[in-house]
Amino acid sequence: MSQKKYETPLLDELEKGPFPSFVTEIKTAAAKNDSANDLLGVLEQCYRERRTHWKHGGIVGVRGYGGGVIGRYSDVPNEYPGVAHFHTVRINQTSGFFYTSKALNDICDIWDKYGSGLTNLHGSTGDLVLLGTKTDALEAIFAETSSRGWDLGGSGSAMRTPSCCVGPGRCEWSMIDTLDITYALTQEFQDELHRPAFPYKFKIKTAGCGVDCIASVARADLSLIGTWKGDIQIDQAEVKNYAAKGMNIQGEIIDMCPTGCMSLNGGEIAIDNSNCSRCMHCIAKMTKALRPGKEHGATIMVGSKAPFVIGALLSHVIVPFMPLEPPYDNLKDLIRKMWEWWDEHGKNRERIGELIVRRGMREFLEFLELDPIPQMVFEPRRDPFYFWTEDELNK
Amino acid sequence: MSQKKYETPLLDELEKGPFPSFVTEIKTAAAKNDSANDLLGVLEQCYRERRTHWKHGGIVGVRGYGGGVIGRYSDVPNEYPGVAHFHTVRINQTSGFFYTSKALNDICDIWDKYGSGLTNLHGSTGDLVLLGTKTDALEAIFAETSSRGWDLGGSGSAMRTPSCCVGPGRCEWSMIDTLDITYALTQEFQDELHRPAFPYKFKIKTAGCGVDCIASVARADLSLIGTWKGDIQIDQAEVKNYAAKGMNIQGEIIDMCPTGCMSLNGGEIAIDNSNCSRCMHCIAKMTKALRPGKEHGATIMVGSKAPFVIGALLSHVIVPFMPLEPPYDNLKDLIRKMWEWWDEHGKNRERIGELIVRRGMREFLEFLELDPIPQMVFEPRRDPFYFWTEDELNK
Amino acid sequence: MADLPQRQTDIGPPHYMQFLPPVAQKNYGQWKYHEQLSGGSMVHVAESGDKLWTVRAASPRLISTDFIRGLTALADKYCGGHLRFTTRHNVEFLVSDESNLKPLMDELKQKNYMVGGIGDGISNIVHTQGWVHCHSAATDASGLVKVLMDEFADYFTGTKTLPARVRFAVACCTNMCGAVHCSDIAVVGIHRKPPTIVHEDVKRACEVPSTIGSCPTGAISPDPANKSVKIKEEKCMYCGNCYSVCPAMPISDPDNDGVAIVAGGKIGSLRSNPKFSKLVIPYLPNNTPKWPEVVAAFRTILTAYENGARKHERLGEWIDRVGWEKFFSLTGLPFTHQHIDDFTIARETYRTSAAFKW
Amino acid sequence: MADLPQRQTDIGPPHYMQFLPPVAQKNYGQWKYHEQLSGGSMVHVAESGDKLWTVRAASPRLISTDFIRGLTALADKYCGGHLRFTTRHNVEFLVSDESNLKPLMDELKQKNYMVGGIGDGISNIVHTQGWVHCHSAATDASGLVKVLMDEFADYFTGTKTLPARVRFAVACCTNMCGAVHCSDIAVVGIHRKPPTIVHEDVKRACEVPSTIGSCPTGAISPDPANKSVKIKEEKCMYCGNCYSVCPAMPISDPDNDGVAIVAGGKIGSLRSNPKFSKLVIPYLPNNTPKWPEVVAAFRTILTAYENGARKHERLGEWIDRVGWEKFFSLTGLPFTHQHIDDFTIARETYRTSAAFKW
Ligand code: SRM
Ligand code: SRM
Ligand code: SRM
Ligand code: SRM
Ligand code: SF4
Ligand code: SF4
Ligand code: SF4
Ligand code: SF4
Ligand code: SF4
Ligand code: SF4
Ligand code: SF4
Ligand code: SF4
Repeated sequence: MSQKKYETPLLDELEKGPFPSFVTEIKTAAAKNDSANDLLGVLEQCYRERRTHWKHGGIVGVRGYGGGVIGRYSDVPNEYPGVAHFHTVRINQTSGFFYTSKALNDICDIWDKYGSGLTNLHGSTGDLVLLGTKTDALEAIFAETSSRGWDLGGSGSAMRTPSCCVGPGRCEWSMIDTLDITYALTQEFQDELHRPAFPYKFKIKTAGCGVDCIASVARADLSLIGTWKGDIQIDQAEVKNYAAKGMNIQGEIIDMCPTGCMSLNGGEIAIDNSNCSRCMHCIAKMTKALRPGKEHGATIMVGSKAPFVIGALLSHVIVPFMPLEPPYDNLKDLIRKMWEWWDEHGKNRERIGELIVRRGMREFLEFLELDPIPQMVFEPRRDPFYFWTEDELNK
Repeated sequence: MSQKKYETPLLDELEKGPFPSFVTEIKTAAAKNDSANDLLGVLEQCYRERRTHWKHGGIVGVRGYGGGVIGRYSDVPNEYPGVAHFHTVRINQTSGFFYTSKALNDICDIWDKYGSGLTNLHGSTGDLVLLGTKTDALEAIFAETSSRGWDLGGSGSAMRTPSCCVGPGRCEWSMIDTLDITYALTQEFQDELHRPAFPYKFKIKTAGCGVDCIASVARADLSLIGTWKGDIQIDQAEVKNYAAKGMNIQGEIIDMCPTGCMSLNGGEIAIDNSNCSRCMHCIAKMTKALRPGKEHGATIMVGSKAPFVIGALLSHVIVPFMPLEPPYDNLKDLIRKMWEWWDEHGKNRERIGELIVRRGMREFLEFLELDPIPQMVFEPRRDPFYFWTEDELNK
Repeated sequence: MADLPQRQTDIGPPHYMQFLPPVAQKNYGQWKYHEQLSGGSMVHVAESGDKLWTVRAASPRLISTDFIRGLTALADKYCGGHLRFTTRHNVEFLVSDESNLKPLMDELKQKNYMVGGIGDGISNIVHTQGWVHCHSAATDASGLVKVLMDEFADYFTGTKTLPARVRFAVACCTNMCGAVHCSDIAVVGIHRKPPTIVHEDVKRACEVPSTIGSCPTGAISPDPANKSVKIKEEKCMYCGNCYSVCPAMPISDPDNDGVAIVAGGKIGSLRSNPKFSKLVIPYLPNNTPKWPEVVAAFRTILTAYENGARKHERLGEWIDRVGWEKFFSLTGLPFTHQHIDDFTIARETYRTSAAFKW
Repeated sequence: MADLPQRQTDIGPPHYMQFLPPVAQKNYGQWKYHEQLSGGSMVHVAESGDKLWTVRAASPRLISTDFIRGLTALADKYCGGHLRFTTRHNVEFLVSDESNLKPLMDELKQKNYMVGGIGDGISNIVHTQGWVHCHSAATDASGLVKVLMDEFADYFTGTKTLPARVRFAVACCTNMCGAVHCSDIAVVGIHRKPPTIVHEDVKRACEVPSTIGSCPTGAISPDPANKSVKIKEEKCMYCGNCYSVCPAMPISDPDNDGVAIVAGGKIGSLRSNPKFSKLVIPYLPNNTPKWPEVVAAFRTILTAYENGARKHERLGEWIDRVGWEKFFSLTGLPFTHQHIDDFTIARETYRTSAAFKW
């Protein structure tokens, strides 16, 4: 390998300082890989010119799949032939991002052989992203990875790779089996994941509780968030321990409870559970003393996304409480129905959240056969403009 | 006078009960007036049929004026000839709705002579409403009232009759002279009031303080609300008096202060004025102990209105603090500029608040030569979509 | 009409100062504090120590000249002829001489005036014309005001009080001349069927572009064949704005017209920002003459508020504190598709949080 | 490629259970509580009493296979080969045997890994591709992450703590792949000039209706003469969405591209509902390689927060408590026309209250 040697004075600045350096990483890969080396070169140019040097991706992929690979081409291919093609391969990560050394090493071996040696662990949708390869290596990469039990993630107008928080794998608050739900949905909807046939992308993120460590409420068309019914479990001895260790329970917990449903009497916490909104604050800050109630399920929310075209959206409640046990048929049915409605009415590049805003919640809820309940809204409408059906008038 | 005698079994029900009855009032007027008598008849029919029997008003009025009279015709004129025409005359009320017996008696005399003898004190814009007369009586009514010093109020696409709270006439919190401002603006803009030439109506309401007893923030295209700069004046002796009389100052005042800027120490109130939002709660509830700061002026807000066409609007801040002293030229200039912008860009039947929403606040502020400040918004925009001018780019 | 006096134009209203009682002229803008004396009386004290007593009484607003003369006679007798009206249509007798206070109140009582409206209770109702005078009315206003004020009379007179002021309003159509949109509890007249189009009249009486522009949902489009307009019925939510603009599109339908109840609005900036009222009951019938369903609904809401709110907490503040989901469970009012906004800012009302109450 | 193994399709990812450390398999869903041990370590305790220690270290996310092999070597040595990544790109070593904890941490330190990210401080930055891989980028992401994390390293390692978690994000264009819209403080790449239209390419490469539909402000219309589109420049706010849909409309312009800073968002439902981030600085230049203006802006915001917030109060909660007007005065950041919303829900942001702070 006789490589072009790039001077990278600007990028070199980014090797200083305590935080691990991506420049160092590129250089590490560059030492054994031409593509990575040319990436270094073109990136220095980008830093110099303060602009990108990539072109729109063409459609590339593996046989039988419509997604999983992001095609990417340089607009200066002659100067940097190693990145003339520089596609990324999205490998469907494991639920909760758990790995073994062996599994990761396997992937590294494949990637050193067929790719740039650079990766993203992980993409912000959750995929294990292999960053930079050429069109003719794609089939090989797929054969190597899939034969070892890995599959591609999503891209394009498809279900995107579902992801979740660590959940029951290591967290005391997980009220749903985030890892298993994510696995089960991914398996169930393989076709929807690999063969784009939707109006636009559809993301699913599952959080074990309202703390939402996977940012489900903000970044998923379908947000599943674990929650409970029943009273918060209180261990008063531990409450006293927290106080003994110096916690200002009144100030940090009682006064910060958003519903004002807590009180502290003689060092014991009392909760008016009927007014608790299950926000998780008290539980998170007093994990030894307070635990969620015993009946577990999920709040189902839909529609969050980035700003295009009508402004960023957060997901909103459509089912306040759904018990979620394998095989999750209730959830799968609901998802299928959502898709059916979206498929029918969604315009090209219209996310489901935007469609709900455009056509109103009523039609969506009626299609899903969900009754309207106040938990679906922060507040009722203000302007007295609304529709009646013939049915409603006649009764 | 030989009147038709109407049976009004439904309306009669509304003469029972402690609250003074409008039916009794109609009957009182009906005893001496055919129009009022026919109103009774047609109203009973409305109650029976559960629908209105009025038609769209045609344009009627007095010479030289384009407004001040609401034309109204019955859709059953043959049955109720007394209300075949049944126009209302809007008399511009006095500032703060202060009257003397003599003034009101004069009006009653005129109205008994030329109208139905029925009135509204007052219309919800504020006018003294004379309810029900015929087209050919209008000039006479106008001559009689105007010669006694009264003028008509507004209607149509004009400035509407300004109104205000009782203000300095009887209220300890008024920080602007609501009565005088209202009088001065009404006088200044007589032409705009009487000769509709705007895209739509324009209402002005002036409240002496944020308590807003005239509902200015909700019902006026231009809302003037008195406020202060400087520290809230505290009379600690009176604070102690309130406590002595049993007021729970901590619960009712300190804990209800929306900014949390108050505290109670040894029975004395302390206020971090830099964090006070001047909401008026503490002052209103402890009028003897707390008084607004000493520098007075008004917050100028624009745009409130009823729901058509884009949904109800509240007025929003455009000038956080404007000193208001006679002759109020600063305010008059601002109003004229607003109108100029609205005249230029407003569509037919588009209120100024709707126009601001449609074209964005920037253009409006720039036209008024007002700098943007955070007090104009609850929060900055969320989506990073915004405009730059060439100027801004080049600097 | 030769004997008419000389008309004057553009003179504006008479100057306010002449109507103020002398004590108010003297102490203009120099008030120090006030004290509530009863459900219908209060005293304002000036820096100078001077005092002005106010006695407030209910008026149905739609009043005869005789009613006014009754008021002025009392004002002459006890107030040197000085009286005013409030922004909620009550009348206020302005008493400068304390010795007139009790006699005035006694006479008011004896003559069956309803004295009250001051302090934390229910004052008079801001309202509109209804069937008395408006072509647009989907309900009557005066009748609704009467039955509501009768029902809640005790809260007007001060016999009963509430945690804070509760402001009612009535508007007879969605033009909302009665400022319903920021009231604690309010009624607004609504239709529930699309307008009919009388094509011949459209041609004659209506301007097509402004008729089209009047429709909040864009349901109206030109109908060139008829030189008229047409309505996409599934987009019409019966607001009646087209009828406001074009008389040839009548929308009234007695069997489907009625009222909606909204609640939780406020105007002042005290404690919390001004708030819009929100829909709580999408439809109740025009059950004339007494609208019992409406009265019952107000009672339900008021009772829940009375039981739940803290002192000084307005109805909307109480609801915001406990949450709308709790409001519906506490009142037992049904929640329907109509409650979920689908108009211009709908998405801001969707519950984008997993934190809510069961 | 004859020697390739047999491909499989639609198998999905491997089952998660095999990757969990045995103690996590055994105590799956049976965790009782956790304790933070240092800025980069914590222990989770199961109902059974079993424990699982976690040591967290920073990763730049854009990493070489060698970096990964470095991690797996450590995992093999101390964790029975078990490790995971977090939703913020950190790596977590899952230690089942307490005696491995200190040696692991020592070795990490010795090898210059940056251990931390746990608790009330600043964790790693959710971010995107930037100039490393995306055609759409108005800025780079990895470089911004690097300079910000260097600047605030002490808040990552736990040397310094904050009243609550502060979450950063970076997105290199308004597509916002880095979930900027609900972050405590975040950077988003922006353009400031309209795209240019390469008509020949539009014809060839773009679908006209979806290009028109992509424009949030409706600035694009058909240009039939050119079989292309045209832009009403005064309606264009340079979002670049048309360029996402149609490569023939390049928008990049080094002298005017740059970044905006947004702040005050949050995701969890604790205490307050999830919140959108709001614009705090409309434009800072791409001053490569170190974006000093961006770093300084973050410092300014963070310092104001640190000085003003109560314990457990997130940045957006602090701002909501003191008010945005106070935020601008405390930080000294200028307020401009760009801050005032004029997009879809603009009117909901207008201050419809006379209660605000000077
Ligand atoms: C790789 C990744 C960023 C990263 O560095 O992590 C990414 C990269 C791209 N995103 Fe993204 N998005 C990625 C996560 C996101 C997220 C975050 C998330 O999923 O949680 C969002 C915001 C949430 C959302 O979906 O709304 C996101 C919102 C977008 C959008 C805006 C979509 C919208 O409805 O507004 C686009 C534009 C588009 O679809 O054309 C987009 C488009 C793109 C494209 C395909 C560029 C394009 O216009 O064609 C980028 C390819 C870059 C490249 O060359 O590799 N990307 N994108 C993330 C996917 C990696 C993975 O699979 O794990
Ligand atoms: C008389 C009065 C109601 C009352 O009983 O008090 C009234 C009566 C009418 N209003 Fe009003 N409005 C009256 C105060 C209001 C208010 C309240 C206020 O001014 O504080 C509002 C809400 C605030 C606002 O302006 O937005 C109000 C909002 C409307 C609207 C809706 C305007 C809009 O922009 O959405 C219309 C429709 C129109 O202009 O065509 C309207 C139209 C009408 C018309 C002229 C009916 C029409 O469509 O042509 C009504 C004539 C009734 C009649 O025959 O007498 N009226 N109208 C009030 C005026 C009396 C006075 O001069 O003092
Ligand atoms: C007379 C009147 C002004 C006028 O120019 O006519 C008036 C007069 C006073 N108001 Fe008012 N308010 C008057 C309409 C209003 C309105 C407007 C409305 O109701 O449409 C409001 C806004 C209501 C809202 O926010 O929705 C209003 C909200 C208040 C408040 C705030 C209550 C609260 O805590 O939210 C106060 C302060 C208080 O009582 O603590 C107040 C206090 C007062 C004081 C005590 C002011 C003073 O020191 O003189 C006056 C006597 C109080 C009383 O009636 O108990 N006044 N007051 C109006 C009487 C209407 C009536 O007949 O009932
Ligand atoms: C490992 C991880 C989940 C995963 O599946 O990867 C995780 C793990 C934990 N989170 Fe988290 N959170 C993780 C991302 C998040 C996110 C998502 C994000 O940052 O994009 C959030 C939402 C942030 C937001 O609201 O904007 C998040 C908000 C929290 C909170 C709420 C903080 C608050 O008061 O607002 C807690 C509760 C607490 O600490 O009191 C929490 C608590 C926890 C606990 C204590 C839960 C537990 O008992 O195990 C875990 C260790 C805490 C720690 O890191 O200090 N975690 N946590 C993620 C680590 C990311 C990282 O490397 O830094
Ligand atoms: S979202 Fe809840 S269950 Fe999941 S890791 Fe975070 S705190 Fe634990
Ligand atoms: S979960 Fe939230 S609302 Fe419920 S008691 Fe705890 S702090 Fe209060
Ligand atoms: S608005 Fe203020 S100044 Fe005017 S009457 Fe009400 S309390 Fe007094
Ligand atoms: S006016 Fe309002 S914000 Fe100011 S101190 Fe009084 S209660 Fe607090
Ligand atoms: S609310 Fe409607 S019906 Fe009532 S007076 Fe106003 S315009 Fe007429
Ligand atoms: S009633 Fe309202 S929604 Fe229906 S067509 Fe007329 S304006 Fe449009
Ligand atoms: S944010 Fe924009 S530039 Fe960055 S990766 Fe996503 S699409 Fe590309
Ligand atoms: S950059 Fe954005 S606003 Fe400008 S034309 Fe393209 S899509 Fe429209």
